[in-house]
Amino acid sequence: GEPKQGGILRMYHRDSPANASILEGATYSVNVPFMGVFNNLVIYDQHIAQNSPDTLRPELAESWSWSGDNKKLTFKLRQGVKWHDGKPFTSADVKCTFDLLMGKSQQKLRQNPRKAWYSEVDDVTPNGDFEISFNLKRPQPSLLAMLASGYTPIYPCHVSPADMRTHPIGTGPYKFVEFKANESIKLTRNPDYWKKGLPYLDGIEYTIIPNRSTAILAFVAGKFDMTFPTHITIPLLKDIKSQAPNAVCVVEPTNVSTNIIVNSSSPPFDNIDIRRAMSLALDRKAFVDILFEGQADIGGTMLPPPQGIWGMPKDKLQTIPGYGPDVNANREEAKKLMQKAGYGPDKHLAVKISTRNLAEYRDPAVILIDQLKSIYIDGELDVVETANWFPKVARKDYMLGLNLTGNSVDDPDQSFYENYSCGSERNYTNYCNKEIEKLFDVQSQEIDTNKRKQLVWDIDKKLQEDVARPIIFHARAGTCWQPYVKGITIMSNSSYNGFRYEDVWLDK
Amino acid sequence: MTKALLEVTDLKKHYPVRAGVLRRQVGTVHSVDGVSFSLDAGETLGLVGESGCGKSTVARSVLRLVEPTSGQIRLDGEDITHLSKTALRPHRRAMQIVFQDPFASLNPRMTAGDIVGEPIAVHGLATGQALEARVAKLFEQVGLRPDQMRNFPHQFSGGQRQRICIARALALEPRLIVCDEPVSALDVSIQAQVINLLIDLQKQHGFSYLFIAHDLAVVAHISHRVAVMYLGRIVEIADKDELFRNPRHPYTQALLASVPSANPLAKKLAPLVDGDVPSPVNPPPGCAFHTRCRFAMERCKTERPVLMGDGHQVACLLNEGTGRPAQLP
Amino acid sequence: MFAYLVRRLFLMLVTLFGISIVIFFLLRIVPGNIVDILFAAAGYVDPADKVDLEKQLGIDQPLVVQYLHWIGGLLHGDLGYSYVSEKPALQEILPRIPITARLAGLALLFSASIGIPLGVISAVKQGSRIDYALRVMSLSGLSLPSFWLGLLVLTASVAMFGQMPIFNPNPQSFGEAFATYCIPAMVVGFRSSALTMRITRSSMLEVLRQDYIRTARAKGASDAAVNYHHALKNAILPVITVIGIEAAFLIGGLIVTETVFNIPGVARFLVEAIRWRDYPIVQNLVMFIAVVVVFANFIVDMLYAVFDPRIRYTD
Amino acid sequence: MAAIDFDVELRRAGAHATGGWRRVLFLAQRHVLGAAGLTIMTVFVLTAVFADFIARYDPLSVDAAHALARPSWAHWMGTDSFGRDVFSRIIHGARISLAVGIGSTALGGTIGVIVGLTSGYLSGWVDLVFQRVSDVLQALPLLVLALIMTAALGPSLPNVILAIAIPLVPTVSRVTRANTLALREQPFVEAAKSIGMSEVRIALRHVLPNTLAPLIVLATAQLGSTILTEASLSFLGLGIPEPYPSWGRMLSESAAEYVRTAPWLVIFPGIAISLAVFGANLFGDALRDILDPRQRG
Amino acid sequence: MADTSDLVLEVKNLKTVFFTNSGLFKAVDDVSFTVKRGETLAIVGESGCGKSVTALSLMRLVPDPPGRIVGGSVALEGTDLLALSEAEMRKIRGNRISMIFQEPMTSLNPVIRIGDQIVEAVRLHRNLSTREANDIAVEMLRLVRIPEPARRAREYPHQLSGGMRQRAMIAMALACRPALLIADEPTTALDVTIQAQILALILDLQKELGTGLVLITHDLGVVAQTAQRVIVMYAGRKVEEASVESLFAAPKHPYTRGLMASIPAVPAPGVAAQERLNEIPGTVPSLVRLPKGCAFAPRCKLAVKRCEAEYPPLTDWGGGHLAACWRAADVAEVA
Ligand SMILES: Nc1ncnc2c1ncn2[C@@H]1O[C@H](COP(=O)(O)OP(=O)(O)OP(=O)(O)O)[C@@H](O)[C@H]1O
Ligand SMILES: Nc1ncnc2c1ncn2[C@@H]1O[C@H](COP(=O)(O)OP(=O)(O)OP(=O)(O)O)[C@@H](O)[C@H]1O
Ligand SMILES: [Mg+2]
Ligand SMILES: [Mg+2]
Repeated sequence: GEPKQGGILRMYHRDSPANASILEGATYSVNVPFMGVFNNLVIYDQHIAQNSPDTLRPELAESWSWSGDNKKLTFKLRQGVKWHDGKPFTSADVKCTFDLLMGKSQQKLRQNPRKAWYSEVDDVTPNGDFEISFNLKRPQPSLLAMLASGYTPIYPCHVSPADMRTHPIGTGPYKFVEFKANESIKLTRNPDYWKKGLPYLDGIEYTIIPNRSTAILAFVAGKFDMTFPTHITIPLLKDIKSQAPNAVCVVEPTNVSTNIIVNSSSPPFDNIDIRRAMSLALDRKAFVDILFEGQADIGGTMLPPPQGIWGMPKDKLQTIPGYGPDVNANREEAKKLMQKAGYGPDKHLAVKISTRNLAEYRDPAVILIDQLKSIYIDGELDVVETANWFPKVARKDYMLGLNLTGNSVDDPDQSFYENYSCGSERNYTNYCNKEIEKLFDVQSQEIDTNKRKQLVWDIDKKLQEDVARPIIFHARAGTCWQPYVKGITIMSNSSYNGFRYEDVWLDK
Repeated sequence: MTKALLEVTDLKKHYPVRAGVLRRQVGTVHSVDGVSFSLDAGETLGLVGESGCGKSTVARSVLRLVEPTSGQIRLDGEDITHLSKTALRPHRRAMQIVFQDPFASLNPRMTAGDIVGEPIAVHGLATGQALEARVAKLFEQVGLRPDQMRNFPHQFSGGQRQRICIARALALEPRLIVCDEPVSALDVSIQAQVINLLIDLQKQHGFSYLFIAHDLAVVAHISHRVAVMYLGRIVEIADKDELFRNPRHPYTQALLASVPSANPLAKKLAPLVDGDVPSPVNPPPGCAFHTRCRFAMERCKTERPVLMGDGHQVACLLNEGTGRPAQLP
Repeated sequence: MFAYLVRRLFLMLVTLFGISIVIFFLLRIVPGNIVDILFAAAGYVDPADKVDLEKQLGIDQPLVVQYLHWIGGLLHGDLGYSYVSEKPALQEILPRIPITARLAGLALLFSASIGIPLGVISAVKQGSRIDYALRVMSLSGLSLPSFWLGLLVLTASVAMFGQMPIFNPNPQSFGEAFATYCIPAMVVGFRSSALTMRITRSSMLEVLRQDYIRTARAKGASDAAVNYHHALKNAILPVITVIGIEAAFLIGGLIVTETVFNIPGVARFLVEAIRWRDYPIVQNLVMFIAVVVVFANFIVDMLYAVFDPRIRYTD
Repeated sequence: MAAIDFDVELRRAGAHATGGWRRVLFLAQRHVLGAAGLTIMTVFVLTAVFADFIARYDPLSVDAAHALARPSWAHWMGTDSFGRDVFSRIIHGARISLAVGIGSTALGGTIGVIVGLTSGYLSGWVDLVFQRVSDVLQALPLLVLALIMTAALGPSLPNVILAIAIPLVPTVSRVTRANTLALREQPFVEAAKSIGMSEVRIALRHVLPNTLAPLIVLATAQLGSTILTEASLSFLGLGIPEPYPSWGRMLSESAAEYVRTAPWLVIFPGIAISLAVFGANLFGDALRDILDPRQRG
Repeated sequence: MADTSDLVLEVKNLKTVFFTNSGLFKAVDDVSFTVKRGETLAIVGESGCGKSVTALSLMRLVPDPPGRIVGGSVALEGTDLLALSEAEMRKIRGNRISMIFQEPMTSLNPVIRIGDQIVEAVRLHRNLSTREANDIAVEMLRLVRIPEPARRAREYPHQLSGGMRQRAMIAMALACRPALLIADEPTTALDVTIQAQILALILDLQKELGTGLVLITHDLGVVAQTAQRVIVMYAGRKVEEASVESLFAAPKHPYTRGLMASIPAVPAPGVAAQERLNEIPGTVPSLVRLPKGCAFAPRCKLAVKRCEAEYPPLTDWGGGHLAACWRAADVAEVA
């Protein structure tokens, strides 16, 4: 029916975000509640599940255009937009935002996790109040993908980054009211929103409930209109369905891959044979069956199709060692490799598998250990507190690590450069292959999407064959809402987008 | 005159009473407040007095189980008041103690044999078979069967337990045994057994007893000399016969009069004193007994009498100089 | 009495001082700090940023300096700023206190009002069926993990009423207020009522053996008078101590219960703060808990004096 | 006056129960609950010791094909989401719980006894310092302290044991100290002094053995509470980590996800924990009654 | 026992046992005695011979379990106490029959004011206002010669010395002017000088109120100075009963005789002290494994075969001097 005005959308939040500043955040815990406070220059269409170059929509920018050499991207900005504190929005704000992100401004973000996204951007120059250009070092068509991410809101120039952490000001449909750590987050309708008539809701309230069972019980009991997005595991989904049969639930990939980081700089995994054997021994289907009751995807680095845009097609995928359907054959081969390396039924290889102390990490690790048993590897789980995990990984103080890699946009540039380029901070394994690195640049500059796909598939395949960072699976998760909640779309290839909620309404 | 085995001179033991923020001392328990006496070899000195007058404190101080505040304790002429723990160890063999409560005096988790053998083992006097034999002999000496060595204290009766205590005290062949009310907790029929045992042992070994009791009759029976204590001081000390025949201190007299006679025809109970024993924290000035004394004079409230006399010593102003007993009206 | 109070206060300060040292240094030997955690979320560590941030938060300074800074601030009522929310720590802690206090108070009340009478009954009827039943009941209470009990209550209430007693900061009706505080308080109190009952029982049994109970009977006093007037008056003393100690234990129990019932009190906040290594919050919160516990002990001692005339804190 | 059956009364009082076994049997009859507790504890200990023989599956072995199987003949208590046999996990979990319970109680107890004995025996400033330290430890609720400790040490079996043990120290040391102070005044200790025994020897030979009874009672009670503490820590994400089949984690994790869909995952670990704690407490209670002579009727 | 109307208490064949895990304790075995108005009856015997249990049986306060009165009758002013219901008995306790216990330190409730404890005793049996009862309490405290009774009434037991507490106990016991007062070792825990004061006080009050008194003690000296008649108990049985004079002049039971001989005497002027005391060999037998015959036989110098086989009946040896001994006639000769 026709959207109705009014009502407060009540959701629970899975945990208390560190602060309210999306630019500094690196988890969708910040992203979800505060995306509605802001606007981007461009954004993926919030009602199309798959984020793709075809679904880019203007937002604070009215339009954009590339220069002939594809090295300059110019945006025409919307006029008459006001910040929540009443100040007008201009190109200066955009410049400020990107200077901040590129680390060029006086004021600094406390953390700047996505600085690398703009490594090809030379500078950002305003032309008058309502036009702005990004000058690139080389063509990078996927820059738009980054700009359209939920992680790229435009910040006001006149509010300091520190204030943005505690009281964010944006141009978006909802105004920030309060954020009580561990308790609640409240947003209220922005009556002066530049999109006339929006938003429909009077506000959004998040109650922070870290204990999953309590949260879900509360949803079932009708205390909430919606669960935290992509927070419901597959087993729990059944539970919700059985208790609240009317609830609408969707399951989508989160574009988070579960992978193994291998410390190839010290024994035993400096031996490529053992690395190969390990990747051959993986029974990916078993992981998916156990953890997702079959509802997760097997793929390479890029999220597999159809939800993923860049993932390898199935037939190509199966040509990669270890991805073949015959697990036993793979394991036989793996055993041979192990024997070659000097291990066998009488001489097992003892391995420590480190991972974070969170169920999403621990559970696959438990299965991994079980599977490695079949190729003479005795795994022992080493559970690490969150605070110590990255320092430990950075010190290379591990043999195998079970890791989750979240891709904030479904784009190879983000994924490849971040995780596989030599010297990248997030390339935990220090995998470094100069030839592949050249290919990264080639695909990045390719304008033609189809050609680029071919390039990406080849790269992806090569990465898997190198056992750079064996991907086990791409997770999926569920989101549920009460039937009267309308206008929600869960993105199918990104869990960092789709929370603007400006045209969500309650049919009550 | 032979040198005394034990000589106690002006022994004082004060316990601080602390209070206040800094646990400053605000008062003193004058548990023992200047006690002097001597004890010859083979002699028994009885010590009587009411509860809390400091008898046990004297006993413990003599054995250096508590550190005296001041004064001197000489054993065989040697001053042991300030000896270090190690220096004291050889002297420990010379003096032993038997306590009142035969139940609490024995470690419930050790066998009787172990208890009696422990002193011997500690001083390394014997081990193994030899130790066993010595313990068996001690058992026989105190009238216990050697086969009872393997029993635990709770398997013995009160009198038997006290015998174990005595055997333990004898183990080191001491010359002085301090008996702190050794029979108070026992039944009369058993009490007689223990007293007889103590007397017999003294005859055999010739050691000295410092014998503490609150029962005058018992003290009278076993002692050669008797000292009467009141609130931390000795008020009268004399040969037994002299003391009982001729008590001079009003307190001694009251004490004697309070003992009910086992003769129904003798005089009926006639308490000679009123009221309770004052607290040793703030003992009355002057003569500590003046608050209950029927003969109290004005002087008694301020002047503190000292032990005077030859042989029969009394600390009472009434007696001063006269050498005569306090007069009953 | 006054001197005693001053002395007690002095000892309490010594204890609190000790706690401040323990908690301060314990926290610092915990590997990883807020900076690590912030970067962990980002999935990488930029060493330069890290140094900057550490400097900004002052955790690059020598520990002693940090400690003195903290204590100095504490004495001026300045608890510092939360690393996470960047708000004044006081502002974060203060509003949560009444919630936990109410919960703890109700739990104690529940525990005492159930535990003491049942304990008395069980002692008086020692060896009877009622005694056995009560003892088994109380022991089962002690054997249930409290989060499990909490979840059961929640699950059952959703299953039975389609409703759940989740925390409501502004209860509108009595029913809501009841659900908000009483149900969680009962879950916490259930366990401690079992403890209270046990201690009441054994304390009563002890007292019932005393000579003065026989004296009371010899006077011709009735069973009720003997049990409640003569015995309970004496038996209540150890019970008070245990309830006092329970007050400290309650905070432990509340951590779990606040988590299960999603109550934004200090106990759960503490866990979160520990997880985030939010030193200013953890330190100050632990100090606050310690102050409460130390004071609870103090109150218990005072109550002792009220109930037991033999105890007069005169020294 | 009603006729009194002397035999029945005497039997009730346990007069026939002389000598070892009959006495034990009598005590078991007299303290039915305690006997039940002891039985539970014994079963629990035997289970832990012989876990390898009792368990029918490898508790860590994952089996995708049989995930979340209902209790059946093949899997008596069903399987968990990994297809691991719950029965085998519970059997092996007894080892963990026992390790946590006995480990932390023994560790905390030993340290507590040493501290309490030293403190009570030496008095003076040593005592003062120990007293203040235990004040400090006692002012922090057990769970809070354990929480910070596990956070500090990281979640591993030894660390969890240590984290639970440390908060026990003040309780044990207080009890020991109080007993020591009382025993020091006992004539048998004075007698030991008077024969020239060294203080250390007195402490070990005369004082310590006589403080053991209350400590044993305390320990049995603590045993239960340590198991519960571990469960709570697990619930808060700081308990014994995978792959050890800790009851606490089995319960707390499945309680979140499977209460309704796979209740056996919740029921059996829950029963295991409660039963173990219950048994320890029952036994501890009876032990106290038996060891405390004043309780004897 | 001519004038039965004068009898306050008549105990017949009282039997009290304890069922314990080491067996059946016949704590009181077939004990009979009477107490007349104003008379003092002393019960003596060594520890564990059943004195306190006898007293508690009279009050019907034997702890059950493990204790039980299994036979006999206790008639107080003609009423059989053992036949009364518990509620009826409560009306009598503290009213017609009162008891003072051995331990003044622990027998008063530490958390209730002295005055209030007496008030309670009064108000349980007399319909009085608190105020009136209060006055009586203060009056009683004055009667037992506690200085400043009004102030002391407002104090707690710990604020009083041992002697004063025992006085307060006496005041409480006598508050309702009972017909019978049982004093179970009322002075054992006190110093000799205080003991003398308390005993004198009890006797004074007894005379004043005409109360019958059962005085339990192990001190023969106390018996000699206070009682008119004496019962000697050994291992739960009455072994001898006589007037004080008769008993001390010529005990008929070897146990009594041994007891007297084993007590050291304060040396009187001119009397030479004996070197050794006469001791009774052996120990008191356990109440569980009592021999079939005379319980004293194993320790008795006079024991003959018959003593071990047959329990001697209580026999009157003239002038109401009862003794349970086969060889009572020979006792005088031996020692
Ligand atoms: N350790 C101590 N600290 C403080 N005061 C003490 C200590 N030991 C004894 N006193 C006090 O010293 C006084 C004398 O005590 P002591 O035990 O020597 O008396 P006693 O004559 O043996 O009494 P009793 O006949 O009751 O055994 C008492 O008032 C007692 O309270
Ligand atoms: N509660 C009880 N349980 C078991 N046996 C008891 C109990 N009370 C008394 N007895 C037994 O009854 C016997 C008589 O005890 P009672 O207290 O009457 O002795 P007593 O003559 O008063 O001794 P004392 O002089 O020590 O007070 C004792 O041998 C004791 O073992
Ligand atoms: Mg003494
Ligand atoms: Mg008695």
